[in-house]
Amino acid sequence: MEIRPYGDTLNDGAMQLSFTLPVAPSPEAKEAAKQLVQRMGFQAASVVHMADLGESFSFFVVYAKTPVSIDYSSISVPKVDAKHMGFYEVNDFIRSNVGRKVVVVGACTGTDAHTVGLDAIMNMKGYAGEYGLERYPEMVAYNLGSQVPNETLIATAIELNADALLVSQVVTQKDVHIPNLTQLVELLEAEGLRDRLVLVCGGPRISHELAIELGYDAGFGSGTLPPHVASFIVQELVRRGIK
Amino acid sequence: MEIRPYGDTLNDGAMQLSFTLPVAPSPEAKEAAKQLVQRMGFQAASVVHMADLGESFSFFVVYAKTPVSIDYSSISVPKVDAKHMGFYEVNDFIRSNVGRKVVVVGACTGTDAHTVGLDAIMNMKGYAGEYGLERYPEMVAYNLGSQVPNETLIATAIELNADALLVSQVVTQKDVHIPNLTQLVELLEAEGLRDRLVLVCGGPRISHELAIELGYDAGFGSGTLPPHVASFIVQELVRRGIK
Amino acid sequence: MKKINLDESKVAQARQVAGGIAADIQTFITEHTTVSVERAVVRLLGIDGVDSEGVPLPNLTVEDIVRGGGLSRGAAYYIANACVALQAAPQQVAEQVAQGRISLTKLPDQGLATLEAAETLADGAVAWVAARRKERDLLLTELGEGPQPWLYVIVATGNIYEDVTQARAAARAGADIIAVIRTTGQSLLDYVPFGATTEGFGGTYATQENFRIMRQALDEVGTEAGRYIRLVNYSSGLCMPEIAAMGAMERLDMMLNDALYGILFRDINMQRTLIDQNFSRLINGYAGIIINTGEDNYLTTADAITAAHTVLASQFINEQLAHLSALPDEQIGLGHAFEINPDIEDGMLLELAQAQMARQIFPAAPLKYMPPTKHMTGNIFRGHVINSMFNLTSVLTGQGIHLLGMLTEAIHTPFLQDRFLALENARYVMNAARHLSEEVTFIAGGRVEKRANEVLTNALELLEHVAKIGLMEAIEQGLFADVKRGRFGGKGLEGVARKSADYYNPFPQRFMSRKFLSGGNH
Amino acid sequence: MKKINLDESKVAQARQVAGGIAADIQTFITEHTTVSVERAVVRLLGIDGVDSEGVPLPNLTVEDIVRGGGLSRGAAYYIANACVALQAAPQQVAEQVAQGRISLTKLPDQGLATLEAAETLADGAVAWVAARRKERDLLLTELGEGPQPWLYVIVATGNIYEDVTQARAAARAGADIIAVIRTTGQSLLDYVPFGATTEGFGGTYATQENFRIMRQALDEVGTEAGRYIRLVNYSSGLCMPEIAAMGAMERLDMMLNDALYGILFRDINMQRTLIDQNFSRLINGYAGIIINTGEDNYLTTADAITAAHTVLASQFINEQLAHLSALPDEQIGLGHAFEINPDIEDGMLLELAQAQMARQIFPAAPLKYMPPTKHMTGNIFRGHVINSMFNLTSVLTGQGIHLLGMLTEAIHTPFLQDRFLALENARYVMNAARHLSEEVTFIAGGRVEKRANEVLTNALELLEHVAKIGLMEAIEQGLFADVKRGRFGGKGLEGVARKSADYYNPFPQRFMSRKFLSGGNH
Ligand code: B12
Ligand code: B12
Ligand SMILES: Cc1ncc(COP(=O)(O)O)c(C=O)c1O
Ligand SMILES: Cc1ncc(COP(=O)(O)O)c(C=O)c1O
Repeated sequence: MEIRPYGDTLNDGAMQLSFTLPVAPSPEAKEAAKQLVQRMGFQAASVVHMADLGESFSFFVVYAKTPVSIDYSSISVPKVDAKHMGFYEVNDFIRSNVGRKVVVVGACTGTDAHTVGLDAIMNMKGYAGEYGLERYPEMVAYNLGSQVPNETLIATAIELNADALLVSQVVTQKDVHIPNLTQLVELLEAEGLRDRLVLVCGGPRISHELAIELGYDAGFGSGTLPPHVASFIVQELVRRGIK
Repeated sequence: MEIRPYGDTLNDGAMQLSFTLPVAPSPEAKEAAKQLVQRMGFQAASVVHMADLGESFSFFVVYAKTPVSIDYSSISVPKVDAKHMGFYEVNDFIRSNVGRKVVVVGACTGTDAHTVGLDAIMNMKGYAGEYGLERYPEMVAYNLGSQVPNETLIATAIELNADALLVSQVVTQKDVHIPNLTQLVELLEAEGLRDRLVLVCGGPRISHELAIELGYDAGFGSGTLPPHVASFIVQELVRRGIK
Repeated sequence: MKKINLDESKVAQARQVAGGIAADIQTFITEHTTVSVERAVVRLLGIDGVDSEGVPLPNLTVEDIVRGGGLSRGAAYYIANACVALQAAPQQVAEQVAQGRISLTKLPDQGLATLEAAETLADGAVAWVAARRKERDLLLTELGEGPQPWLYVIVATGNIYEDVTQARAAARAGADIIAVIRTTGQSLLDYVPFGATTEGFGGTYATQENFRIMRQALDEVGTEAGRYIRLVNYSSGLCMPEIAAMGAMERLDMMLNDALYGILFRDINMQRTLIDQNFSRLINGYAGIIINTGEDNYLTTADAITAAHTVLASQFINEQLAHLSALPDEQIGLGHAFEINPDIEDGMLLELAQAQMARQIFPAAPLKYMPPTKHMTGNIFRGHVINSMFNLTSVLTGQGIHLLGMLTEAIHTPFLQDRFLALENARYVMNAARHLSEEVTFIAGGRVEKRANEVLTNALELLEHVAKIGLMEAIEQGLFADVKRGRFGGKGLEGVARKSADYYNPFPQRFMSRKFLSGGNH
Repeated sequence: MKKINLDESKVAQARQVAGGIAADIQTFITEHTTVSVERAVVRLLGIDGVDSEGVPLPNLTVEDIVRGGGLSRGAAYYIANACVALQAAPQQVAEQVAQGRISLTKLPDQGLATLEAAETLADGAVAWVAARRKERDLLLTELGEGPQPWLYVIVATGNIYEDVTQARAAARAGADIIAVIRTTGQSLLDYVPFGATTEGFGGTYATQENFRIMRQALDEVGTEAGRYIRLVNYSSGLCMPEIAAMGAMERLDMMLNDALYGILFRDINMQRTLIDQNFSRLINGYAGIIINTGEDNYLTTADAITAAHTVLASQFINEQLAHLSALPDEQIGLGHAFEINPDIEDGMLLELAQAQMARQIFPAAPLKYMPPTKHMTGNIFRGHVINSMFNLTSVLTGQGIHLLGMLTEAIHTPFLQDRFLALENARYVMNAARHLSEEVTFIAGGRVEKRANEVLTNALELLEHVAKIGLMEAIEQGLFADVKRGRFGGKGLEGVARKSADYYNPFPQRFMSRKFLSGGNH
């Protein structure tokens, strides 16, 4: 099924764009905005607004139509491969399949100080009506808080005999999170710990796909709730035969 | 000079897009939005928002970077070729170069009933502090108002011995203005009147370029003021040697 | 609850003066009928469809009567007479007229039987309209409705099926009211197109079939959403009364319907429109349809600050004329608009003054508040913010019917996403400020109060002037919207006729007396 | 002018209790100094620059004193002593320390000459700061300034030159205040980087050279725009007092500067921060710099409705501590924020209540109002509308410093166009509602008034509890922002020292007495 953007008629391809060009506003600037959009392959480009941003910059709002379409049936999205379980189910699952408490260590690593997301997953009080991992009777959850160096996280994981590591990364400007997340995997591999741990990362700009690419077992984005994460961890542990 | 959109770093190519796809929201829909944008040639596409529009439609906001740039020095925009004159100058110009009153007939043609734009150019009271053509002592201006058939406009032009016709077109949905504007030119040519008249069109979606393409002498878009139009008409008359 | 102190004596005086203006013109109205009024009668009596050339049977029928010199007697007599004479239903009669097989004015008079037939047919029609009205009441009780201000959006794709998709999506996103905008120019057609249509510019043809299709879609989505969704169209233009009749039969809920709009903005002859509005409002009133008047339009051509009083003056006139058509206040959706130049310092104070003033002067009317349009530009982001201030003003001053502003107002008729964003904007603002109107008052003697009283004073002055010279003369002089229209100019004058002594129309009396409706007004 | 009736006795009581809390902690503060306080002293005395390894000379100098066991005596004595001993300027002294050629604590005491030198150097420094302050006053008189709420935007590209472009553009688009956001993590550096920098994440390094570059750019654009443009940075983190000193010398106009923020949100040791804030505020106060406190941060981790009283309680404490540093009310930009979940019915009523309450309780303070951030999502359109309600609330309740919300808050640090759209949003709303605050009052006993008094009551209770156990204990118990911090935990405790009897710092007394400033407090 080929699909294309929709304005008010099926497949009309209508889209809204806005952007800034590093030139002062003028008829030429407006024309440049139009031609640029046409060069991108858009048709019927209409520059509906040009504003002076000062310092020789102009802002444009453009409506245009794209001839590009995509085969919707061909889209497949890698998804976290775990049955969703609730609070009680997860704890029962641990009791019957692991037989001991699961140890989870979480941190906002590197220079990241955004703890609210990780807290939402880990804290007692939980998030959006769901208890956090600290509340799970069959889990022991340690939240190391913000700005934790990867080295400290690993040392703590060893010390606490962790089953799973939860890493939060919120600041992604200039892709700062990528080297930081990569370094953790490298350090774990160097220490020979990678296979003994379920390694999970999360944050508003983290997708499962990206996580896999970087060598994590799963990635969780916006809207994640604690049981999503708990379900994955315990099933992954059992899948790997970790006892 | 190659230029490219600017987010917060020169040439970063950052752009904002929003559009609707005819599928219900889902991880696949979000991925489709991303891939679609990538297929258009964008890089680093980030789908920052997906909303359920109902009836199996989803709305997306995307930020992405374009690798496309454009040579700004190569841009040239056809412009109305007339020295800009003010109210007094135009009237003096007519006195010294035409020697009689210039007759202008204006109308919103076809089914268009948007008179405000044409009124802004023609009415006594004028617009944005500039008198309209009716106020020019050396012009005789007739405003036929709204929904005037092309045939009526031509008949009136003949009757009044018009020098210039002003046509306003505001409704452009499904390009209704194009056949209507084209038909006027064809009718004028058929009557052998085209060369005897300065033919001008205007409206918020009219550009000078489009006007030329459709066989008009000039086109005026948003922000036009009466003296812009008056300046053009009188200079064009003189250029053509119409007395 | 009164947020500003208005000079109540001036309010009363203005209402009284407007009452005089309306009464004066009503004398003229009662003496006349029009082709469109008679086509509406014919439609109510059950005639619909088109001939092989696509000409509507109501037109063919009434044209036949006109040709026979019978317009001044009214169509009801001729249709009923033919029914008796031919022992046929009205639709069959019309078909025979269409085929040129009969001429209505040439059939022999059937005496008392004709009258009886007419009354029976009329009762049937009125009972049907009453039934549809009851159906609405029932659905309203069953499904409930959103809180006021009701969120009103338009669909305007030109294609009724695409409109349905967009309307259903809008209802799911929180719309309370869907208006199907008419195609450019329909108001100047002296007939109503027929059937489901998929071709329109900037709007979709108003046809009875399109009404049906949309009504069904909205009932469905309303049931799913648990909220009755109101449907709007235009009882306006040359076919004002006919569309009222169609809407009454198809359970539309609102109609754009103004006593002066067609005259001023569509150059329809003033006699024609004034006569038409009266019968159309009789129908709307009986059908429980809320009318929306078009005072917002004054502010698209004139300045919203200097012309504010023309809006108020026109509202008073519309109100009084509506009363003369037995429209209760609850069905008089008087229009006004948020159209002050957004660059003006303290513009919001003036908007609040004008909106609150309207609210207090017409306490029972479901005021129709129109969004910024004139000052909207291609800057969709700024436009979206201006709309948020409009949304706030509306909920803060307790407006009834709230037409949503679109961020793309200056660009195109709304995309699906534009309408969604508009609804999201209004839902957020109105929910977050839901009871703000109960919390806030304006200080006595302040700018807001002064402005409201200034507008009121100017409106009263204008009304007094209009009363002196009469409404028609006032329009000839261009006192409204800066537009001058001659008494004998404009479109549609040829369709006006003076009623003869034997003029007969079984409907007005039934509508006025609220026949078949339990308990009178609603 | 009082829009809501607040229980004034509770306000007075809360202020008194907070005064007690502040006085209590002040005893502790006065007995201590820190490395950062001493580095600030060293900077004021004229030491700047870095050694061949890039280590700042102020750090090398103070470390030398620490190593020599002299911290408790204060750096001023040692620097002045070295100047006399070596017949050199402070900078030369520092260079010699950096080269390892001298050790400050090992130089022989120069007796009265040292003290004289110190006083002369201090007078020079203070006179320079006074001159910069006068320069500001002059520019303000010459250029004028925008009306309050002042529009405050951030630049955060990481590159000071790119920041300059963005700041200049913002000023042209209506910004009154530019804040250069610091790079992620700078607050935890126990030194201030040096020179012009082009590499930062989510912000740009605060360096004295960067201050200079931006100050010059803003003076230029301000002159062109005919409006003084204020410059903001962060006197916060481990280098709080040093940055205050740098800002005073480079004519910054505002500083983020909170007594508790570093403790709660950056896990800086509480003793360190409490001591540091005092000296930094002495500097800011003298330099005419408006501080911005960080109570908005409480609402990013806690709920804006249930935690509203913690904001107010903290404001009272910040105010009282600021008074103890001789900061006049006009320079105390107490922070708060518009962070209520936008989905909550009547959320605007609560926001208005909280904003108006703050306005009335701190009438002379240029309140710093922070925009919605937590509930912003990738839906830029809705976000833009939420920001418009924030803008309205601000102008309606007379806020002083208005940090603009960005439609892309949840996505990235602002693009040039995002900032422009934010300014456009605020300019429209605030202009259109410029004097609305003079028109509107809230009804007595209404939801708004009740809410304000509820928050006040809860804040008073919290303050009373804090007063009972002491501020440090309260922080240990996690009474603010749900964060528990130990008295001996966190970063920077090693930099704290008890003053000895011979502790010497020539600045506090000069700052308190407003030496060289005509007419005392501004
Ligand atoms: C609150 C906030 C702060 C607070 C943080 C307080 C705290 N203790 O966390 C304060 C004020 C301290 C702050 C500071 C800064 N911030 Co900030 N902040 C935000 C803000 C407003 C909200 C973030 C938030 O709490 N979201 C709510 C939570 C629940 O959502 P979430 O994080 O997405 O978490 C969910 C999922 O992602 C997932 N998840 C998250 N982590 C994890 C981990 C695991 C293992 C799993 C399974 C799931 C998971 O589950 C969560 C629940 O569903 C955002 C803007 C926004 N509206 O998003 C900016 C934002 C994130 N901040 C930003 C920046 C730049 C900063 C600073 C660097 C600015 C500066 N130079 O000073 C500083 C420095 C902080 C630092 N060193 O990291 C930028 C980041 C830009 C980018 N994309 O890189 C943002 C987007 C704002 C902006 N537009 O500039 N910030
Ligand atoms: C006011 C208005 C109306 C009023 C018109 C009143 C009147 N007497 O003019 C009313 C309410 C009647 C109306 C009705 C309709 N409107 Co209307 N209307 C507008 C609105 C809000 C403002 C237009 C305006 O007055 N602009 C101000 C003037 C000064 O600007 P301007 O026209 O651009 O004129 C300037 C220049 O363009 C130029 N210019 C213009 N004409 C000429 C001619 C010459 C010769 C020259 C030299 C220069 C020139 O100079 C002028 C001064 O600078 C716009 C939305 C918007 N904000 O733009 C919609 C808009 C134009 N309308 C629209 C539509 C669809 C309609 C209807 C068709 C809807 C319907 N189905 O009923 C109807 C039917 C009208 C018809 N038959 O044409 C659409 C058009 C969409 C499109 N692109 O096709 C718009 C964009 C709204 C929308 N988003 O849907 N409308
Ligand atoms: C009262 C009224 N009728 C009708 C219309 C629609 O215009 P038209 O008559 O061209 O369909 C409007 C438009 O705003 C209106 O206000
Ligand atoms: C008082 C205060 N200081 C500093 C900051 C900035 O954080 P950092 O200390 O990480 O630079 C903030 C941020 O909101 C703040 O409110």
